[in-house]
Amino acid sequence: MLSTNALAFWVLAAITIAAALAVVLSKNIVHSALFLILAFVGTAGIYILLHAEFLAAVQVMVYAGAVAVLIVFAVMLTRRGDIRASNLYNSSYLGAGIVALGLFIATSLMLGRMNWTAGGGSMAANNVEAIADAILGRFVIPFEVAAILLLVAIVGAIIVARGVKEDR
Amino acid sequence: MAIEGIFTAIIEFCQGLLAGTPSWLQTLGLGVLYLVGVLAFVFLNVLYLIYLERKLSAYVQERIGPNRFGPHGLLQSIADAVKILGKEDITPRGADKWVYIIAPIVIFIPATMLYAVIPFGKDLIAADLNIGVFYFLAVASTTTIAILMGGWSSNNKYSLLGAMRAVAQIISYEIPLAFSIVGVVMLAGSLQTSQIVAAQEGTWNIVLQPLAFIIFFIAANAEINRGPFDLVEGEQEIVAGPYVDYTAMRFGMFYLSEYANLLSMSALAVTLFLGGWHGPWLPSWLWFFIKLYIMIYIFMWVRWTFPRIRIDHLMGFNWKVLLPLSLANILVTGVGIKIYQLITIGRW
Amino acid sequence: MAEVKGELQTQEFELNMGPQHPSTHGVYRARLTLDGEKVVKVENIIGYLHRGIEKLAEDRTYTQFIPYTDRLDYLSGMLNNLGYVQTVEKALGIEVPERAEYLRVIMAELSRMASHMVAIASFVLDVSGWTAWFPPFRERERILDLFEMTCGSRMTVSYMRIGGVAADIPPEFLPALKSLLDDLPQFIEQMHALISGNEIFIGRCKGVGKLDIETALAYGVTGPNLRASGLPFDLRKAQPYGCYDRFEFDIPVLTNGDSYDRYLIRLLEIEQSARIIRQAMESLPDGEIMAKVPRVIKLPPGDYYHQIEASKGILGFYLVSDGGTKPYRLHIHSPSFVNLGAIPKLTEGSLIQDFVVTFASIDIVLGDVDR
Amino acid sequence: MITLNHYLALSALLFCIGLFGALAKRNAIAILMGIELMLNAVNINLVAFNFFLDPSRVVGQVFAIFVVVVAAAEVAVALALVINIYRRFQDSSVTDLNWMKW
Amino acid sequence: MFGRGLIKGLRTTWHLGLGKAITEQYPERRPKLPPAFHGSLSLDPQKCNACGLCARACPNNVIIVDSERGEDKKRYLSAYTVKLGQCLFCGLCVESCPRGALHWLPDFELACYRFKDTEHVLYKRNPEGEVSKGA
Repeated sequence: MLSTNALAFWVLAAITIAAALAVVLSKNIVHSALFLILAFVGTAGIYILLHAEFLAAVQVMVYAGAVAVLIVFAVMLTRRGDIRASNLYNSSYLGAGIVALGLFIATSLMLGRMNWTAGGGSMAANNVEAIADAILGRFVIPFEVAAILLLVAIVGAIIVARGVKEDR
Repeated sequence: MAIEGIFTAIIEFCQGLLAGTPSWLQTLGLGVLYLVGVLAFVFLNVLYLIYLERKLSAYVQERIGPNRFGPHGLLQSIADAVKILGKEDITPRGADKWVYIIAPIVIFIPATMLYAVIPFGKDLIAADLNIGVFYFLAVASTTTIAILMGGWSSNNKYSLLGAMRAVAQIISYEIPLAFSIVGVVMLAGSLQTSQIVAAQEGTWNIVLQPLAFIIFFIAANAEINRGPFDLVEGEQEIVAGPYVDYTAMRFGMFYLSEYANLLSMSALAVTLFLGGWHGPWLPSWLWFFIKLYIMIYIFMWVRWTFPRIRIDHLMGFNWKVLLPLSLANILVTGVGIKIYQLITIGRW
Repeated sequence: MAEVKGELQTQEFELNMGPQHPSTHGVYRARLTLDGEKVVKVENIIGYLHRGIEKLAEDRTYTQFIPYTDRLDYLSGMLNNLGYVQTVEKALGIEVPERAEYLRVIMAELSRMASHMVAIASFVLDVSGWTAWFPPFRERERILDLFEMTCGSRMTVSYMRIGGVAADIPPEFLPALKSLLDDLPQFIEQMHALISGNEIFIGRCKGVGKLDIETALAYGVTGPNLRASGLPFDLRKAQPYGCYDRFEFDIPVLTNGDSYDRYLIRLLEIEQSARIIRQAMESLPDGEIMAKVPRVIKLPPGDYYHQIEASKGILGFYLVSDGGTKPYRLHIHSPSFVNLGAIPKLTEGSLIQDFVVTFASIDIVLGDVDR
Repeated sequence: MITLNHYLALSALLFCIGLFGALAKRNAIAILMGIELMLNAVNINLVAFNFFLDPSRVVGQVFAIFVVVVAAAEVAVALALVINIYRRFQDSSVTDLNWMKW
Repeated sequence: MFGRGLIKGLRTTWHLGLGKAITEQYPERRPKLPPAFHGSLSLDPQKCNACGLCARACPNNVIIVDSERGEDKKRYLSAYTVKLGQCLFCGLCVESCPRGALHWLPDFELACYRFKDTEHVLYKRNPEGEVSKGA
């Protein structure tokens, strides 16, 4: 008899993996992006199983927007060709497959041998406050750095995308 | 009061029926109950929202509005629903078939999930999540994807334009929407909707956060593609935007989801700013409904008064006006809370 | 390597707007080349409403052609009637009775008001001001009621006759007209409150589709569109026909030449038309409504041209006669057709939404364009 | 009973799929998607470790949030680069981007 | 600026919303049509002498006047048909009638299912020679 938790885990894991595979294997870039959303939603579900509701909401919110933008770009930039064959493999896909498979086998082997020791304690029921305390307390400097990183990234992205105007 | 607890009694009754069964069955049973309840609520309300919208627009425009089917045309929406079910279901050639078919279903998923965190009355909340408001925003943001799916898969230039607009508009306006809520969250000290409502027992947040309410209202209008911000449909420019090629029930699903979003957004506004279910004399859920419909009325009133905004003004207004204002609001709220604390308890 | 441009560029694509589109005012079609939301190129495609009216004229007697002129610019049937019958009268040298002249002026100005109201209403509708559509149409309905009680039809009036008008006004006409004119300020007030003062509307229209005088003249744009660009040119003043020289009125002029001014000038012209009608109403003489006209009208051989200020600009009729009972050739210089020519020039480089706004502000009627 | 290893295995699988996508795809946007998948796998790892090994503190979740932030920044910059590439080559395929030989 | 126009607009729509509807409920409330309304044509066969002026005045050849010569060598009307499907409702025929036999009826509900029903026979003489009024 499966517990509710275990059932949810297996369902979500299956959805996530299947969606991720579809992202990689789909030949249509827009389909890939749509499956990516499914993978993200599955991941968000896994976060909820791990009592990280806040992170799950962040995941959905940020990635829904991000992926939507990705799709827009995908559509815009592949308008010229056939959308049904817009997401093809490059010449080194065989090598890539071997590398990925090898990495997976290696990690699985290692995982089987690991013996984790739990640190004890239990998770607070309302961990939103704990996250807030952590971000604005212990991790305030990384938080600010991340903010600056975002700002720099936005400015950089705008400059790169628009291009610097030549002197007239 | 007996009417007060009518819905909680129903839920308790259903829970009693499920008592003794395995836990997963209880979860599933309650989930199904939630889904049935929400769907019934959404469909009933939406049918009458459509009627209400048509009637209100008619009154504003010195017309009579639907009045043929049923007394005062009260059954008009049902007739329309039957009609739309009987229409030919068209899938355009060249459309991305699966995406095209799934899009109207996908748009309904967030529309129904949103109601989980709305406290409809005292103890009348499906899932009192600790991230309530944030959950609402996160789920609401996925509507973009469904619109984008519909717009792209129809393989129509008008719908593609509409889908692009949807992405630009909804993603941009999410930011001031979220930031306007931050003030409320700071006052309540929690993201939990039930606690936000509890914090408004004395004064409603609209009094404490008038600017946030205005920003919220504008951004919400843009989020649900209504009123002066209905660029996604943009009937005069891009005909019906992403819905151009949809017919029959698929179009009906989009149409319903628009009103479902209006309903949920108004419910959120009531929860956050209008004191939720608080109110004297009447049962709490009735108060919630009264406020909900006042809010919806304002949304409709605005829609039938204003012309559509231009796309570059839309973006400029968001980034240059709403966003700084909402940030300023957060700052003022923070300073205000600290000053209040200084006055009342004598320390920061 | 492709050239790097300063602006962000994406693939351009063609969008076919019309003939079935909510804001192409009939069956106009534009082939737009778009770069995202930006309009790069506009191509007018017309002809979807071509009925061959000019050719039909060659098979109709001069009187029989009057009903067809209603169907040119079907929003201002009276003005088309007037232009045509005055052309024939000019060719024959017929003196029209006083009362008929005054009735013609009243009807023509009412027609101009009705046409402008439709222009305003559809313009407002094209910026999605659903509610503001109703006041103009409400008032227009009353004008059409006036037409209906006089000549039996609302839009295709066929009221003017060669040498006069078809019917005298019924007794209830003048009181109804007076109450209509008295309610006009309220209507204009409502429009200002609903839409002209609305910030969103101003943002949509101010500076959109700017037309300067030189371009307007180069394209031959006339009527309110020209006056909105700053040139006070109105045939009723510049080259008075009928009995327009007896009335006192102003030519409203605005200077910006953008869509907002083109909207506003129509409201101002409605006011001026009301002024003319009031004067004509007060000094309406009694008497005949038809001049003595031969039963069979034959024009002496030659060619005749007459133009009037229609609601959308200069409406000209060019008649060639071979001496028979039917025109040898009739050419209609229609304002909508000429004004439409300026659309690509005005809209290239603007947004798709601006295209709709500019197109609506130019105010064309496809029946007038395609003839 | 679902243990930490289950989550880690899931995460590893997701990571490898993402890696394969990032390595084997021709389209720059598809590569971006692969990278997003990998980052997600990492996040699952972080949250799972947090939940099973040190639940009293939320360091893993906080770290995951930082990862999301960085991912967002990365997407913005990467898309800008893709636009620039597209503008130059009228194509978003990375296989042609070989003008920088050393 | 700053939303004053917006608020003014909201106020206007509020007042409009409280006002009375100006539209009419058509089948229940019949429109009051003026007597001059150009609806359908009607003919007074007693006055008509089948001169055919109306048919000639018509721009679209809508009117067909059939006449016969009687024993007294006078022309009289045998049938009068109006192809309303092509009618412009301009009224030139009514004006052209020297005897006032033709006039308008304010009947505007002329929609019919078949195209041939748009041909209105205003008068048809029975073979027996009796005078009867057509549709």
